[in-house]
Amino acid sequence: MATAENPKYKVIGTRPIRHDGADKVTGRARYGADIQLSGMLYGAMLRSPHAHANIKSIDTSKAEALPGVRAVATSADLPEQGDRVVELGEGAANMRHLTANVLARGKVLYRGHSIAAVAADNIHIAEEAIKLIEVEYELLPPVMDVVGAMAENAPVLNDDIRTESVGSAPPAKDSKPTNVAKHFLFEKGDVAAGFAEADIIVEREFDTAMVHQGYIEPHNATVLWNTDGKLTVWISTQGSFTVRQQTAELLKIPISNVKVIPTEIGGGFGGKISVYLPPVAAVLSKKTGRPVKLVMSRTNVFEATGPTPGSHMKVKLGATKDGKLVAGEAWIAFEAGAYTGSPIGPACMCVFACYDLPHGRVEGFDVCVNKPRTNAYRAPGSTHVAFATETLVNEICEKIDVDPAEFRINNAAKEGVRRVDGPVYARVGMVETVEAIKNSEHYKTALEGKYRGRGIASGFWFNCGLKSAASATVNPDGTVSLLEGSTDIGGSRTGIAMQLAEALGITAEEVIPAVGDTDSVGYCDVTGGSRVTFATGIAAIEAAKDIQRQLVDRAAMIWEVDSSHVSYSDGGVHGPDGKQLSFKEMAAKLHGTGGAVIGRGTSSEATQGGAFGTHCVDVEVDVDLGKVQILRYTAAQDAGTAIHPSYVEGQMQGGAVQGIGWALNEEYWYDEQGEMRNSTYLDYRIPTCYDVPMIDTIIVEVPDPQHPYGVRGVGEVPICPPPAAIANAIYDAVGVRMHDLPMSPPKLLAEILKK
Amino acid sequence: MATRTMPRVFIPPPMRSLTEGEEVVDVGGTNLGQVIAHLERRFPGMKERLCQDDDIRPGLSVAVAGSVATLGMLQRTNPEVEIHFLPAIGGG
Amino acid sequence: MHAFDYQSPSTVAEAIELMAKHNGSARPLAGGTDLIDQMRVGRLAPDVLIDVKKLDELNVLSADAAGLHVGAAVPCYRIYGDETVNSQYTALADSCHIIGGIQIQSRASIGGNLCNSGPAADSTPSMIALGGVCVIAGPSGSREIAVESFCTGPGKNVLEPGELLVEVRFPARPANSGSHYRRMIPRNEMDIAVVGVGASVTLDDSGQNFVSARIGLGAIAATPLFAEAAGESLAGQPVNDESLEKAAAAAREIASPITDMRGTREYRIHVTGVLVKRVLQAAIVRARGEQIDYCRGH
Amino acid sequence: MSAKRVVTFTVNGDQVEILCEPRQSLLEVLRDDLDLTGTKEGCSNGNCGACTVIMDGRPVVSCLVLAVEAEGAELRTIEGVACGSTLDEVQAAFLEGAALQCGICTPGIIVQTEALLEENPNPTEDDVRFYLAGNLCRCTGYDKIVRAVQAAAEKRQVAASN
Repeated sequence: MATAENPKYKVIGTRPIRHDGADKVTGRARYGADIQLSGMLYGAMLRSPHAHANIKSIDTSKAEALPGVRAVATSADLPEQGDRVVELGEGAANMRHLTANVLARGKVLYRGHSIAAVAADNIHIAEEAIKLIEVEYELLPPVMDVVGAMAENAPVLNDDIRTESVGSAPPAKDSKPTNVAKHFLFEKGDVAAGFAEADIIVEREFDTAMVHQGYIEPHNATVLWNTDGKLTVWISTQGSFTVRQQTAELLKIPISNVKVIPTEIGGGFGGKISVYLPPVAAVLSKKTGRPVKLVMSRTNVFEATGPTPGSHMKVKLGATKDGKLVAGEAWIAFEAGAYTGSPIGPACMCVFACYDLPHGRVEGFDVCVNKPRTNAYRAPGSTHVAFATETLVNEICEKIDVDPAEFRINNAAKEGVRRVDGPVYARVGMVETVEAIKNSEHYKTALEGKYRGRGIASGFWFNCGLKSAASATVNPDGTVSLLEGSTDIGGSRTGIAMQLAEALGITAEEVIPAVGDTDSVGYCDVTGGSRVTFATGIAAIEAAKDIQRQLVDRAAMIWEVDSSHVSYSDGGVHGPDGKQLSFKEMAAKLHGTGGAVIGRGTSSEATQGGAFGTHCVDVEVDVDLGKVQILRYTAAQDAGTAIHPSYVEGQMQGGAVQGIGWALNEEYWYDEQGEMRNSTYLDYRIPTCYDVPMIDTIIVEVPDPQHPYGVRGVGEVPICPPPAAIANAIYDAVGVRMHDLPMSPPKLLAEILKK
Repeated sequence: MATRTMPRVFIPPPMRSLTEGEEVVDVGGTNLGQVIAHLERRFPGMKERLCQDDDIRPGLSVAVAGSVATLGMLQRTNPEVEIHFLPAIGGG
Repeated sequence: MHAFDYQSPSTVAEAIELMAKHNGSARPLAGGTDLIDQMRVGRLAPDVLIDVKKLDELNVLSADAAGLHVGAAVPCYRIYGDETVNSQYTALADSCHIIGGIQIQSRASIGGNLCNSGPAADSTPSMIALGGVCVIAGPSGSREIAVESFCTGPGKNVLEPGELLVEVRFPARPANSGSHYRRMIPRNEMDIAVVGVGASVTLDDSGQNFVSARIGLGAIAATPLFAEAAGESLAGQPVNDESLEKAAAAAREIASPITDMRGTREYRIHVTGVLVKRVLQAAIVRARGEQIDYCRGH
Repeated sequence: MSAKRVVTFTVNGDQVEILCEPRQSLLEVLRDDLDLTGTKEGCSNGNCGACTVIMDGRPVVSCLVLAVEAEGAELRTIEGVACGSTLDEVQAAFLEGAALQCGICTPGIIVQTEALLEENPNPTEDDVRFYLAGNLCRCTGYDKIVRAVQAAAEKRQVAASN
């Protein structure tokens, strides 16, 4: 497999120092909470101590009277939204739910649900003030279990939710409200006939707990509502344009009145797309005429942002005894949280995505429960279903005595295979990632030792295209200032700059990339869906081509020839009779040839092909404690073309370790009253560096024909395989099959003792 | 296999009540708007399920020839393409 | 955070006077790693913090004929960096090495760990196993109490208003003795004990028989427990699976844990037995003057 | 409200004097009063290490230190790691080894690494992992961080022996 240096390219495949590196290792980089403005007030929010209650009354008078308090806000300060569904760039939302999630309206639907906010001279006064707000609640029974919430007699969270089904007639407005907000159904072939062909059928039920993205930087927003009615929002977000739109919609003001300045962002993984704080800070700023900063505590982040759902799944797979998958069926229920919006759709589309399945049926449900409204988390929905499918695949392999890598290769999704949800795959690299694992040193080295086991699993994610824009200005010294709108969570500005550099034939260091605010760059969708290096990369390449065209025209002017006789290649312009000028030489002539050269580029047409990964893990189980140690880990993934291999590896390693956390320990642990009892890093237990080994990576490169350099997004796939791979390794080690995430010590020990 | 003369639309299971069980329907149109208009003419009620205010419903995405239609109703179609109606996908 | 006043007295007497004056609304501040967090989340709201970590008596770390003196405010890193502790009171070093992370160990003290009186405190089972005695100063003089009698409930202890824990004193170590602490945590670091066990054993000259043993247990009841019967069951017994199993059973007997986000009751009872055996085995190895094969956190 | 106090300490070699309430943490004062925002807040209960600073030679989580406790202390923060406009070995190794993604944990981890290498100039992988266990990173999976720390240690060792 090709890695690192790619002989086709000069810049792509190299490992330059990231452009924002110096700022980030010296502490100079400004993240959202680092914003300090003169006259700035500090805000704090009152949050519900109850999981489910009606709000009878709110009395803010004592808080308002506290010296140092400048303003108090409740949902009464936000406009009524009515029943409208708005497309927000990455997913649609019912505005009535969105505003109620920002500040509760008449009802709280989860512990931590925000109720009121205070702006004060300092954070301590603000926090004291929120304790003085008196709220009278009427407690309602909490609905915490996804299956229980679907029951006919379950308490209903939202009186305006009725089951919507893609392609079905809209539900009647006068029908009975339900917690089941959405229903999906996909079918391919004839499932009954498919299972009839099977020699072996395995069917299991799986549960996974709600988990959080766990980014280290808490949510924040600083807003100034100026006297001219214009708002400036400083925020760390995955999408400045979606923040602009959500904030404008929630405040019912024109988007042009909102300028979002994205700061550096301390992690997101899907959790920093929804808006929680900006409208609240905006209202407080409007009331006080001063900038207001809101920053969440870690417990707020856990209790009141958008974790990814817990699930209940029933999955069934059938195969012939010679190792051919013939049919699959899945029933998947996801916790939506308080309002609809879980990634159940993609989960349904991913459950059998790794395989060429002739017959399949998938049904999915989005179910409201008294937990925070869920959100995307790295390949949203795909990790849950990979846990189910990939453990069943290994169970089949064991029963028919086939090597699990071999089985995956024989049944792999590939070009021309029709998915259960309909579309047909273009060129994809599932086979290649399994082969990479099969041929790896890791897989070829026998694992020895008692209670040790090895497991493999694969995973899939679509990778989004969506919309991006970039502009690039040539500087007279031969460098290029690149402005793009994709907030940079993990080094993407360098990956984008490298593509511009490649296209212009200059070095990565000769590009100076920056992430612009919403008034200075063209519309960019969120940094999510593994789309930025792909789509914003295309926009940058388009900008480079625009620069090339302009430089060609200028060279033609200099050489007094027609532009058609000039071309751009190898880092410069070439004309008749061997005439040539390098990019640097052309840049030096800018001012004498017509002034600034600014290239513009957008991308919106392209859709990525999907990406696959296969992981291999060795574990050791302490059979007396039920505790699992990860001994060795190798991740293989199709990156299409790795732009900056170090950061591709980094995505694979980071995703794998998040997956390890999800597999072994992470969960929202609720008590009967619906209180999350482990809302700190101490008890939520994301992996520390003492919990994991080095994560070996194998970058597989099956170029995506839809990108000029063959890029495939890499951010999301690596979180999908770990839980299943680890479950398979645990089985190999101690003969126990786990169907419940996390596979925490008490649960694993209980299974071991049952044996 | 005979060459197709019209785009091929895959009907999601919940919509098949409108198509009398047909899973795949070939209808004319050089863009998505026309295809949906043709579908509506043949299977009344179809448009309401797919569209809101003359655009694709929020939360729904349309795949034309394997690519998400980013131009909505203006997305070009041709006789070779397959059209799928799917849940919109974001990502982390 | 709730507003409070901060005082930094320069003598123990002054500290006690301040503590007494505020009659229950003052808290001593040592490393603050528990206290500041609990104040921030509103679980505690003292009006005055009395910073005791610079008081000489609370910073003692020395050994004499009476044994080892560890001032209540001595931070963990000094304890595990101490030669005597490392060679003779190893259970205490083991505990101090895994309280929080390295940064926490720069500040956190065993006095604070004890006064915070959490059932899962990592140093308390070791202090119990090593026969630690709390030296308490108060308005009416000084008193002493065994570590196992110090905690009275989650977050509760025997200190009266105005009283201050000054040091924990440990008796001199007999020949052929060894000790160890380990805990079960789901991660390998930065976690709260699901079960913690500290044990100290003294063997005869042959190294094959127990002379005596003391076992402390954490996170299996409302307070850390002294598993007296479990330890006594080993006195005079040969070192073998049977005697260890018996001690483990006796320890399980007194476990009355709760089910919470850190583990179920059944799990904790089971793990108590497992860890008691493992910790005793390690203490035995050390009593024989050998190195244990121990991966911190696993 | 209790009386504010004057607290004096040195940060990165500079003596500073601030007026603060006892309830203000060292982290809050560094960030809000001294505008040293390189020290980050991730959890405010000592569990993530993003706010790590070196206080009198020892790494501490500044969210669990009151500013008043820093009276007379010598503090070193991320802003004091580079030597003028030159990155130190740890910072350079983090960049060369791509040991950061979002970068929010990076200042804390670099400061913690400085403390580690001070104490143990030649740490094993296990030493590094144990010493950095109190610094959470959610992006990298730690692989490149551990390698960067070891690379920095090696570079420093080579420099010291020359």
